[in-house]
Amino acid sequence: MSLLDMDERLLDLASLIDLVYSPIMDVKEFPEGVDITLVEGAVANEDNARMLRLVRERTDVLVAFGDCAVAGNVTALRNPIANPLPVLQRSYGPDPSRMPGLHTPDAEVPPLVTKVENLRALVRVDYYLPGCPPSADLIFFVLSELVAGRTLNLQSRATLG
Amino acid sequence: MKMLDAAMKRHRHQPDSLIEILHTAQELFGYLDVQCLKYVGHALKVPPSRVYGVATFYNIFSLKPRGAHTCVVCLGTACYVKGTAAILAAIERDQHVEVGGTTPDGQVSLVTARCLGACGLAPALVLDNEIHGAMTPETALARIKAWTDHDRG
Amino acid sequence: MKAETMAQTITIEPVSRVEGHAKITIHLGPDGQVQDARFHVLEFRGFEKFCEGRHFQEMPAITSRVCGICPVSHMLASADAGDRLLAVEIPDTALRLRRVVNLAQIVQSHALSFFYLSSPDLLLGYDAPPAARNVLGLAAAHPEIARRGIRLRQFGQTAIELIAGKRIHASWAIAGGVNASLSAAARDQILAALPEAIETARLTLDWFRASLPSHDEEARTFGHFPTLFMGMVTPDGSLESYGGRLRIIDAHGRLVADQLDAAQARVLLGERVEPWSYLKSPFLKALGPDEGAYRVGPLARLNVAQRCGTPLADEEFARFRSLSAGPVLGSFHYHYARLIEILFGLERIGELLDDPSCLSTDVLARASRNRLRGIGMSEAPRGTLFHDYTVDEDGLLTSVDLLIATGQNNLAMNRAVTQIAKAYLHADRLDEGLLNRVEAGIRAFDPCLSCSTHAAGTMPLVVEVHDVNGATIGRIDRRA
Amino acid sequence: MSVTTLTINGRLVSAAEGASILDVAREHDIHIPTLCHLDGLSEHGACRLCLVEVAGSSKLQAACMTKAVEGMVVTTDSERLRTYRRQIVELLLAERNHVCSVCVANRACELQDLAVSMGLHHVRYEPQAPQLAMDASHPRWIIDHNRCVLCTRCVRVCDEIEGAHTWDVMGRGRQTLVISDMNEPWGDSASCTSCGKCVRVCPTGALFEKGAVATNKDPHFVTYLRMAREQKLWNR
Amino acid sequence: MIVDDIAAVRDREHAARAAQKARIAVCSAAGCLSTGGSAVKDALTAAVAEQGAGTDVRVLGTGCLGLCHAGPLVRVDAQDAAPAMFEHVTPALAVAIVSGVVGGALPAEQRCDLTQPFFTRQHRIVTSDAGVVDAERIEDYLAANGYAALEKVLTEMRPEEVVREISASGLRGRGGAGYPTGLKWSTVAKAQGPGKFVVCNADEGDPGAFMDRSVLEGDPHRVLEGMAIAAFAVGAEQGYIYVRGEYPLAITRLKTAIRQAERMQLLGHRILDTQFNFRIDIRIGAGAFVCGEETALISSIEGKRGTPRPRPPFPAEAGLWGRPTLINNVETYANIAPIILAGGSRFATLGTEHSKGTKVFALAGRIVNTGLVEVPMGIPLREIIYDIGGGIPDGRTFKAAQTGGPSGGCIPAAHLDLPVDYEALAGIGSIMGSGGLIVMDETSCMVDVARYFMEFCRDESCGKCIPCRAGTVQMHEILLKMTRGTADERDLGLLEQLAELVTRTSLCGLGQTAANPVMSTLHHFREEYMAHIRDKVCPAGVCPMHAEDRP
Repeated sequence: MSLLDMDERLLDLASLIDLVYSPIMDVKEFPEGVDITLVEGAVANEDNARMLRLVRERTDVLVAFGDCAVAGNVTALRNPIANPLPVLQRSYGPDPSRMPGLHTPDAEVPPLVTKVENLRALVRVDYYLPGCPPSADLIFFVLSELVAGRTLNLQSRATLG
Repeated sequence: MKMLDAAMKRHRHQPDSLIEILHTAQELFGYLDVQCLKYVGHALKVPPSRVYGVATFYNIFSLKPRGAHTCVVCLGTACYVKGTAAILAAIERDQHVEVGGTTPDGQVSLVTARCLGACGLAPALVLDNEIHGAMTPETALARIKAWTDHDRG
Repeated sequence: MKAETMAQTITIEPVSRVEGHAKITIHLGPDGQVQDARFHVLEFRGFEKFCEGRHFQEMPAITSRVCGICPVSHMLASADAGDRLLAVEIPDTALRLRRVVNLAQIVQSHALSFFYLSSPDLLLGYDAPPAARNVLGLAAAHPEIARRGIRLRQFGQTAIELIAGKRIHASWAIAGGVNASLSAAARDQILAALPEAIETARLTLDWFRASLPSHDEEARTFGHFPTLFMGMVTPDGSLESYGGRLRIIDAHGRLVADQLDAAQARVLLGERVEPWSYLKSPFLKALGPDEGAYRVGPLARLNVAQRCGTPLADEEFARFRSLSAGPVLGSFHYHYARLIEILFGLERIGELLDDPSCLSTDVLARASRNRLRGIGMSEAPRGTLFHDYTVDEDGLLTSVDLLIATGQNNLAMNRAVTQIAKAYLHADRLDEGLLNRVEAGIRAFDPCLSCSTHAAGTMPLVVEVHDVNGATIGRIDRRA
Repeated sequence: MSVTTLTINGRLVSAAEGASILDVAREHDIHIPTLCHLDGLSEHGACRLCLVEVAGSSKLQAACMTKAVEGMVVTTDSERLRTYRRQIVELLLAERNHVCSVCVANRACELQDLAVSMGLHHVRYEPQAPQLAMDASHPRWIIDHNRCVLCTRCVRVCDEIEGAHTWDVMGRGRQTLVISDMNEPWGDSASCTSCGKCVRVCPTGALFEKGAVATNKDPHFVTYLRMAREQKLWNR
Repeated sequence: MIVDDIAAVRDREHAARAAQKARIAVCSAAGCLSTGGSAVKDALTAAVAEQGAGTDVRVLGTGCLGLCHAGPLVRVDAQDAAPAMFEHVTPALAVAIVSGVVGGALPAEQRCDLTQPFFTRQHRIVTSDAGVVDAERIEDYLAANGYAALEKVLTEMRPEEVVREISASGLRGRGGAGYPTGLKWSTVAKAQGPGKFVVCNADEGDPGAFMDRSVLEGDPHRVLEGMAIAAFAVGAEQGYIYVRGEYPLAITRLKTAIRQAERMQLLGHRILDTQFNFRIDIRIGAGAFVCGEETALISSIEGKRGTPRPRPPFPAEAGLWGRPTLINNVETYANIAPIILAGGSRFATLGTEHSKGTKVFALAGRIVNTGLVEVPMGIPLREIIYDIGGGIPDGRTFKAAQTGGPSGGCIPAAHLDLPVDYEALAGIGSIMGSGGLIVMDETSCMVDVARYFMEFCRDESCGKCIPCRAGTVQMHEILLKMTRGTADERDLGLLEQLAELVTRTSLCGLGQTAANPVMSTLHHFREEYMAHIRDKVCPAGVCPMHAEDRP
């Protein structure tokens, strides 16, 4: 959503690109043959992992977008607790049968992974765009460069946090 | 404490004798508790944080009381090549104790050594200060059982 | 995917044009009729656990990372809880600035919800091609509206940035006040941008009001049912977003409780857990999960308030309240209420900043921890947000409870999807546009699912860019 | 005082006798990254960021601890050194829970600055995510081990400038931890004088003041203190 | 005591020996003691007393007899017969041996073949007293010409001459790095100022190495004498032996030996009635491998955390308490007396061009004759393993020999004919190290071995410098992933980069060499790594490889 902070530049960019999959649009399946994908967030549950692998398979340039995707960040703050069970118990009470997030045969929500991972841990990442969130200027720069087909050189433009 | 004082006196309360004094204290009391460390630090004029830093740097010093029996598993290369890891795992499983810990009943403390220098006897254990060579998971467990059966029975 | 005998389940995943990751399952009976529908929230982070052991004064910074949409609301609720742990009255200017920032946040978030996420349905139609049914499609069809919407959101974001500081906004509000006062230049810049924003809000309201008759059906079916409502008011019952008290009314407009502080409200609320969703469902404990279901957010706030308290918004408020004899029950009117709140927020920001005291540098009260429990709250764009902290003597958290706006609408959202599904869907009638209506019903609540499950990221919602002719139309449903 | 001449990065520079390579480089505006070094404290030589190449030596030398010698040829910046320095910062970021976005020292942190200056956008190593506690028992300050880089500036300033020796380190290897007294709560420390020097010299958000969320670190007062003490400038 | 008194002690001892019918030596090193050696010794002593042979037969506890796996070992030296050795001796056999000595016919069973290559191919300098000298009697040591070298140095030589003699011998440090001993001595000797120190590094830390322990337990006076000569040569009056806390027997015997030597004025004030004073104190290590690194060892002797300091300044210039300090290891000191007595040039005839003398190795692992051997430098590895070591047991094949402990490397079969000296080992990515030599067969996985050593270094890192503290953690993490089948080729690249980082940027020797086992196995056994990474298979069948599909 920090993408939207580009404000009106979003409209300028829209003329150059074809947005095919996004939380702000209604295409439900990730298409094939995508040129550039910005992936935000860390891998916290098994759906995330599946989706990430699919995206990687169908994308030419994959950009880890934001600190969670780049480094785990706040999402990974639960990692020192090692096992998600106590985290779930804290929120949902002690009874596992009443608890979402576990490996049950008919789980309606994706089970949590033991350790939250950044994207790199699972797939090859082409570019890293850190920041919590990355600044709109930076996003615009990155997208402009990538759309123009240039190799990204972020140097000291970006940092974690 | 008297013997500890004597040891410190022998070293003329030199701050550099700290490690020697800690050895003595551990021999006397079995482990180093915070009170004892404070006492030594005060006597040798070494700041408390430094005493604690030294005591926790070295593997031999224990800040927790040990169990009635101690089992040292050698993790030296020769022992490792000959399967000491399996022995360690068997003891951990069987006695419900982790390395560095003591069984809940306070009977057995499990520790590891980086090499006992008894490589000719690999894999080797030290059970209550006695080296046992050419061990297998079964013989190791049997020896530990012998302690506990004897003491608990 | 489950294969039930004869019965079918329809899954909509991901629910799009909402903040966060969710799915909807619709269960059809053997006769092809909708039996039940569920709204599943698929993200979970565990803030409540891993914040244990942290110091309460870090919480505004940490919890503002709960959500990318309403970080300010978390920061302010957290700072409010911190104020209570310190047991201080924060300086007037600090409260004033916190209010301005929270209103700016409401403006930007509401603009996001309305223009970026929901207006494609309203302007392009529920049955428009999915690939074009988004803000970029909107920009193509109605460039002026899209641009105005974007600039309206930009106003809110810029105001936040000017007051709370760019990027480090997370550490601006702290227990005891705020850590930076407002410069005259920043104030002038915000005030200068106000007229255009107000103009946009009014134009949008005019257009929306005029289009209302065409949305009559949605107003009746998109979650139209009786519930309780909860929202923040001033002592005299006007609309308030921060530093006020809570009021709860029933579906007939009768007061259930009034002028509650956060702690008093907190004890009234229970939470239900469902293994099929990460989102818990709060309800009014005394009435149970059915009778005690309540709604929060713009609709609820306008229902509990007697007036907005600013001239233009009050004019619109009167029109809004005339929709119904009692409280407005149709969840579709969240959209209407949202637009009114934008107008109110802009007007109120003007009033708050016009007072010279907003530039005072007395913005922080210093104290050490004086209590062991502190419950703070703010009105987030989506509704009331509680932060409930318990600390040890050193101020380290022993318990953290975040009661989030979206969660408080969970029971209502589940009821709404069932109502919409029953109204529109049948085994023989399952086209994309109809399913989109189910999602649109959820969108009216503007749920923030990252928030609701204390999530920070939004994997795997991806934005991507495609080359020419790449317009792939995805499947919208999966049947098992 | 005699003068030494040496070459740094191809530039002929002069140095006071006994000066370290780091001193000389800084005097001539040649940047060498550092972390454990702090003017006014003894050298620790542990962060290895200031390693430089010295012609004729196969080993890299720590600029902070190596004296400038007549005729020495020093290279402070090379592809190899940049790679090593980058790796070291990556190792630090992976070692503990350095979550910049929620850190009190975000944008006021020497570790973060190092990462930025190196163009470091991500860490390739496995985050260790150790479970470490915070100690908030002191009335004014907090120590959060999650953000500690073990530079021991706090230990040294406490010992060498304040003379209290409240801090030291315990354990070893990855278990190393900064402690006060006998690993007791800071607030209970009998030796701590509550002077706050440790908080000011800490390069990250590991030591910070309660409530002051955006930490303003100011490690440079140490030089002044030391100079003032040596030259007895207290009552100027 | 003066020189004449010492001579008198020697004479008495020689006379007593001449009158004895036989001497029975029981190996009293920790290895044999652990398999019942002390019971055997008691049985021998009791049997001798019982059979009334108290003056004819002497039972002595002696240094390591070498063949550790066959212990307890008993050696019989009779006046009129060739030496005999018995293996796996029980108290019952001990009685039979005494009867045999008295009766003139030794038991035939459990005899060790003393003509086997294990014994004949060795060249004993450092371990020459094993089987001859009772570790707890200074008189025995004196009778074996002990302290004669010290006597020679104090009475006939000037310090510079001693240093020159050591330089001429070509002796290099036996602790691992192989720094020329003579050069080190001359640096300390030249260093200005009073209060120099001589330190013996007896913190034998490499897993798989127990040469120094055997020397300390079996021949402590040899080490003390070497230190005293060094102290004379460099001008020191105080010495420290820093000995592992894990070696209680060595500590006891050292304490006894120091007391005995002091009583005979061979240590302490006015040694042998000359102007030379030299005291030795024991410092007991407390379980930190890094203290084998000399600057860490210095910190530890000073009573501090055993963290290393950057060098320069080197300890030879500024060591203990900032004073010039000579640090050598046990085996190096044990070589000193023989060099002085034989002359440096004579010593230099043994070995190869740059590696002189002998080296003691501890053979362990998958090898028939596990134990202690001393061989001339330059002997081919094959000879050590197959001839002296007896080859690989259980019909398996040789895979690798690990030398140098956690700082060393693994030598593959292709290099079996390598002459063992400092340069040759370094040339193939290993090091001489302190002398641990662990043989592995096809049941060992080289990735797992690399992981094992990395775990060791990670746990033993002092934590001071970042590359070692955190780099070893990450290298171990990657190796662990490999052994679990979850690593990919990016991990291999990271591992190699980290190996370079840790090697090049670590503060001390521990870190600088920590990556050696990884680099050496990667060099010689790369295909085994690839099997783990690409095929998710452990060819040796050691690694768990349950590559659970990661989330």
